[in-house]
Amino acid sequence: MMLNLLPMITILLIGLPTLMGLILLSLKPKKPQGWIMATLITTFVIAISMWQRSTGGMTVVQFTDQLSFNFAHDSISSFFLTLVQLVFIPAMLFSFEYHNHDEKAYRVYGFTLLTLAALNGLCLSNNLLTFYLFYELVTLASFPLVLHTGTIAARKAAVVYLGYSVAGAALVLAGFFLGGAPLLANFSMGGVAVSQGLMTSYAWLLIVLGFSCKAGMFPLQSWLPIAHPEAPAPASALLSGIITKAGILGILRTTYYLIGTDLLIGTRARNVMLTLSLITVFLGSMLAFKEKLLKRRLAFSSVSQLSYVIFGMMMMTPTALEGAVLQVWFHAGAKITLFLVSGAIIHYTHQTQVLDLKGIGKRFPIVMGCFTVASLSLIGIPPLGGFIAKWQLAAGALQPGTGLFGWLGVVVLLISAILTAGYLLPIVAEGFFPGLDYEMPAGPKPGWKMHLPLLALAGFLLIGGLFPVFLMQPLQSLRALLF
Amino acid sequence: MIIALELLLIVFLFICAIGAFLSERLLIAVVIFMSYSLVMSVIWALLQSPDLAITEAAVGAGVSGILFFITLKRIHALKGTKDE
Amino acid sequence: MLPFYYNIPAISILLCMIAGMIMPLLPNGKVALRVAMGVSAGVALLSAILMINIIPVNEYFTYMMGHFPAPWGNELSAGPLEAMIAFIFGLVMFLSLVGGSHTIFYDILPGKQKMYFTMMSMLLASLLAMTYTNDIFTGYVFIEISTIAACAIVVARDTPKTIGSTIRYLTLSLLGSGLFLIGVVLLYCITGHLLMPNIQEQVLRLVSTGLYTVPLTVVAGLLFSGVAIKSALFPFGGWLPMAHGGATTASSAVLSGLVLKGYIVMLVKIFYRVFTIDVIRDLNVTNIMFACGLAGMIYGSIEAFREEHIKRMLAHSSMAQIGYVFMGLGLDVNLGVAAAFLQIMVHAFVKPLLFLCAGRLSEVYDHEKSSYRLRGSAHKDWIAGIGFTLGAMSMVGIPLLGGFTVKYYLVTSAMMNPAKLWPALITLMISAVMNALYYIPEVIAIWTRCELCTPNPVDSNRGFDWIAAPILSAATLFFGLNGYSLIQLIQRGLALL
Amino acid sequence: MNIISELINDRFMIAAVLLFGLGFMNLLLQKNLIKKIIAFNVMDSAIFLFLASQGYINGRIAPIITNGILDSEVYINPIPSGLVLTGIVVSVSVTAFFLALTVRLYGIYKTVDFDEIMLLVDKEAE
Amino acid sequence: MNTEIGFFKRLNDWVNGDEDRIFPSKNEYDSPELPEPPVAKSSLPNKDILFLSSYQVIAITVVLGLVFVLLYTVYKLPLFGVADNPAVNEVVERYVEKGLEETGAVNVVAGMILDYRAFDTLGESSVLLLAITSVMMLLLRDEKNIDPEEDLITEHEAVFEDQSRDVILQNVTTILLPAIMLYGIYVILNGHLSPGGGFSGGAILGAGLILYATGFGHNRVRKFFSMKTFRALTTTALLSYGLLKSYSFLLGANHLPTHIPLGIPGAIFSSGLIFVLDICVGLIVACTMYGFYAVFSRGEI
Repeated sequence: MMLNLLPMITILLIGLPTLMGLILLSLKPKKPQGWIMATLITTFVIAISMWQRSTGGMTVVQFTDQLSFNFAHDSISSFFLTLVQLVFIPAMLFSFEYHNHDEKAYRVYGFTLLTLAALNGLCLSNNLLTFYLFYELVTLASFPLVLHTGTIAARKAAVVYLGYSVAGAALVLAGFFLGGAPLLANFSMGGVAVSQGLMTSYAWLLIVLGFSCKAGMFPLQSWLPIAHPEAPAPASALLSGIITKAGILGILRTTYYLIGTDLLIGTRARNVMLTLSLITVFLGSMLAFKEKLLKRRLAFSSVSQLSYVIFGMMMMTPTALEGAVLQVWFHAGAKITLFLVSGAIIHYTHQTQVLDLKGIGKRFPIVMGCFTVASLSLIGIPPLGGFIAKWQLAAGALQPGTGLFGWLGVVVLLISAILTAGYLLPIVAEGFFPGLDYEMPAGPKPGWKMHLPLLALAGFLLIGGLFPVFLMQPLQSLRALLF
Repeated sequence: MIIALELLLIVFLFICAIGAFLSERLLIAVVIFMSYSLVMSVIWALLQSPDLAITEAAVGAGVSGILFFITLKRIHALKGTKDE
Repeated sequence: MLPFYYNIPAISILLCMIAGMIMPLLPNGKVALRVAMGVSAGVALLSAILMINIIPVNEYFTYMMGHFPAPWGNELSAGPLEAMIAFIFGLVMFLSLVGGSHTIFYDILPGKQKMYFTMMSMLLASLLAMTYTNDIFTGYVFIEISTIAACAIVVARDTPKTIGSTIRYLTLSLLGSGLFLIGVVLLYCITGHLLMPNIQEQVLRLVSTGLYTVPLTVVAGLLFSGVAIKSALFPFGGWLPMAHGGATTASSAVLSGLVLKGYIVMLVKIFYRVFTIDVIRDLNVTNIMFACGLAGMIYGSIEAFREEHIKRMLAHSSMAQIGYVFMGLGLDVNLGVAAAFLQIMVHAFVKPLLFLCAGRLSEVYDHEKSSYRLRGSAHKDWIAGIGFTLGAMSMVGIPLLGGFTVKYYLVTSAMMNPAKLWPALITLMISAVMNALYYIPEVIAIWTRCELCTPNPVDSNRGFDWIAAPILSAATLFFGLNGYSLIQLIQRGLALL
Repeated sequence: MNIISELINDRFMIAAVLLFGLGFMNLLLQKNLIKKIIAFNVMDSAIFLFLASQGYINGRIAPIITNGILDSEVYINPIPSGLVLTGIVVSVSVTAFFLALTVRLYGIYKTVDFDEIMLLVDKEAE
Repeated sequence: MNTEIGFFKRLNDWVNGDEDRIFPSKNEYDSPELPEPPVAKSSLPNKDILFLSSYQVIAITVVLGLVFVLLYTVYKLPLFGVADNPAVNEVVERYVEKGLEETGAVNVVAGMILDYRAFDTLGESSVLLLAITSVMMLLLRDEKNIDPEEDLITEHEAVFEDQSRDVILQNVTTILLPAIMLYGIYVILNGHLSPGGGFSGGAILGAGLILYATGFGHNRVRKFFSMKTFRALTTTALLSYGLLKSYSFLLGANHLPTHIPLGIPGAIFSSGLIFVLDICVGLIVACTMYGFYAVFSRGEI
């Protein structure tokens, strides 16, 4: 009976936001908030109701005997699907207040919903062709978000974002074409373990590099710090919180569901990826450390944090994979919180430089409290979610048989954690303890539409850290299936 | 003997072609080109294709020559305007 | 007495020529437009009948024009591939006329509209003849016809820019014709025939005896370079952007969509039916094609990226797309040639779609063509906006659209030839990225609302020219979904050549 | 046979090739439109000369059957003549078209210099 | 006109090319002032000359390479004038030996281009149509093709044509024209019997018309050869050509007899369609040539 459930949820999850977004873009209703929230909550309920259920594939179009359009819902799908719905609600709620004076807001809402639809399709797609289509659509739907303000800088940033994304997609396409038969198959647990010799691993390398461009890994990371400061805060929150995860999902699918790990362990391609991810972890933290602009700093920190995930996936040990998935969840929560906070600050004080945030905590105590929680989780302080993710990553890295990279990885992770503390905590300290000579400037305060999402996300980080079991249990079953 | 004549005509062809390209005034160039066509038609008569000879004489020397002249008149190149 | 469908090639060619001849007698331009549309639709219909008749039985036949068989009289030859190409030519010509009709009557003076439609019909006739001909000299004659007609439909708009670009176009076309003609002459000198099958047996004899190998190579090179100049392959493409960008919409659509392809179809037919493709590959012509194609893809994309005028941008991207075709031909793989033909067909639909929609969009703001002045036009004319978006997506290579199918088969065939795999793959990807970089901002621009701009009032008597865009978009989608089964048809047709 | 006699023997073809090159080069290089057209005509007639000289056979006469002899040993090859006839028509048509363009361009820009016209055209607003 | 000038005076003026005869001044006839030939609007900047020089170098090298390749090819080709070159094969044999009975044309070339390979010739005639159409498209007077100076000159010449007609030219025309026309008609009608044929004959006819126009002015010609006549004549000839050829194409391809008598070889009314086609081609070419002349010189027919 799951099988006949699948078409319905596919249509709802993809069609509903698309419809809503198109309606918003074409009709420009005055008060769309209620409708948007209804849509988001509906999709959220559907995603929750599908939690951890796995269905068979559903073929939509059959091009050739190999090429087809195919949807399915399995464990990984539900991990990402739920996360996506989970974080879209607060982000959207926040953007209602952020854009309350913007008459072009319908554009942001509409394209956000279209992005949501594309992401849902991404999570549900069951082979690389479908995945590629929705991957391109994610780019196309999120491109106008960066473009929204329409300034020269925004246009430049948008073109850069577009160029990097399309270049990554082109790499994916090249690898897809190169890989031939094994890559045309549907996703299956553990991948199809038929070796095509070197070509397979090189095709895999091309594809993973392409996806890692979206995930901001080292050679192709420089679009993040350019695009994020220009986009409106909720949009950049979604960009670095969720849209980058599209690349992560792609890497995961290709590695664990198409090629299979036992073909890749020990190949040169995998070592290349490990090295690059470690370089990125370190590089991102360093750049974030010396960056003065808040949103750019956060963007660099995304670069480094996402490479944790890639590193975890590339270790190809069960625990590290668990760590990677957990890191996906908690980084999403933390980073979205941080960007929303920066958005709130920009919206009410128009301060973008880190040095100007002196005493911000006294002015917006709740907001900065959430900022603190998110920073601690990002650094990896117990009992917050980030700690569990990093712990699992380190444990997975130190499992027997991982060799040099394991140790190297742990060292880099530690250094990066210290750097993370170094570039996030000073903001908190300066914010709450500006010194005696600080008098608080008068000004408007954020409303509930900004406080509620931040508090919700912070609470999510806390709960996730205290009771991780609701994630660990499915992960245990998943690793049992994958390895 | 006939070969000598043919060689002479070929030499004429070359002289006409080069002259047409080197001449200062467009009028002279066109006139030289018409003579080129005439030489060409003679050559075709020698090559035993009278149809071509007649056609070339009627077209190359006749019609296209007239067209060239009218064009020169329309672009004021008849009365002493030099071609740069 | 032959079955009727044998006569279809001859009938469709003669129909177009006679239609072109009676145009001067018609009362005014509107009637001439209707006649031209009817003729092209009729050609499409006849070709469809031909396809229905010969594709299932996979038949290839020759048809003598007159009372005299092969080595003595002119002949036509047709098979599934020719039928498909002719069908597409007729259909796209019809749609371009429909979609561009409004602009035609805006751009061209009433006194010249009948002449314009004469040119269009003759152009279609020459394209069909180039597709169907079995005789290289007939090919030459119709190449000249299409040259004059193409220049004339560019110059019909009669602005200083179009006249200037036409004289550049004409000069280069004359060089191309000269090279092609001397190639034909040399071929006649060493084989003594003008009909393709007879030349082919002579050529095979020459190759086997090793006699006249040098003239054979020179002939292949001359024919190729002649066609390359006329179809705007990379080093010779300088004339294309201004000629195609300046002309009226229907002319640009037909020129970019069909005329460039007609020469290539004829070249491929010559290579298959005169030299046999193996000889061509031995003569290394395909390598030159491959290199020029790659260079053209990069150059056209870069130029289009730097271009502001939307129609010239589309023309530059046509150069890049022609590069795709020659890359496919140069891959030394039969599937590659099939992919090149698929690209010819897909591009024959997509580029007219883009040109027609761009024309309509530019009409929204008083015929402004710079992409900055086009902002928000799509909201005023949403059919054209959606059409342009679909075409751009197909160019970018989104799955489910024609462009993706072509890329897939180009790379698949490149993988059969490892020597050329990596250059082909890298160039293809670079050009795909460039496509996205200049098409998507264009799409964003036309959909971005612009409060300051004041659109023209939409005039009521536009007629039915909106109908073209949906049909062309549907064709693009069709190629995206069924291109995979189409490629088998194309390969069967190629095997019969 | 030695090279000189061969050159003399192939005189027409060699002349045709040289004239073709001459016309081609001038079609590329001449700035003056009128001379470009002359160059084009020279190029075409050179090709026709090449073709006609291929049809000629020593000691045979034009293929016009007046005295009732129906023997192909007597007459030269008629095919090149036919092709050249077609070619001449094409070239005169193209010449007329080109000249018309020249006249219009002169009317607009008051010059027949190709490069100047191209510069002015590129400056044209459109 | 000015009869007070004696014949020798006029001959003298004509020989040493007196300007006044060609462009009469204002006081002589009340015709508008002749404008000076205008000068070029701009001149070439220097940077482009540099660019052009490199372009020239490339062009010259390309052409030289082409010429060398072609010369080498000629060296490889069969010798000139030998009977056993590949071009002499069964095709030529059939054209020459069966041509008379199959086409009825004494002139094998005419038989070949109008019957064996008639499709090429159909294309050739439509090339003529395209040429005259495109020339008219460019040069007919209309609101986009207006040049006041040119109009002034044309007007001036119209006055000149009406008032000071060159008598010598007129007399020569009156003498020559019938001969020219007769010769043209002869060439057309004998296209299948003797050298020449529709194309050259038509060109001669057209030249005759042009001579008449130059001698007696366009207005005299327009009396019997107006735009309407031109269009009707050209289109009818071309249409009949195309329809006849289509008829014979389709019937021939379907192996059906065309029922067109070939007649006695050598007679004027022989060789079936070729005779008619020659006339059509002659008409087309004559009209086209005169059309070229008229449109070029005056922008109207």
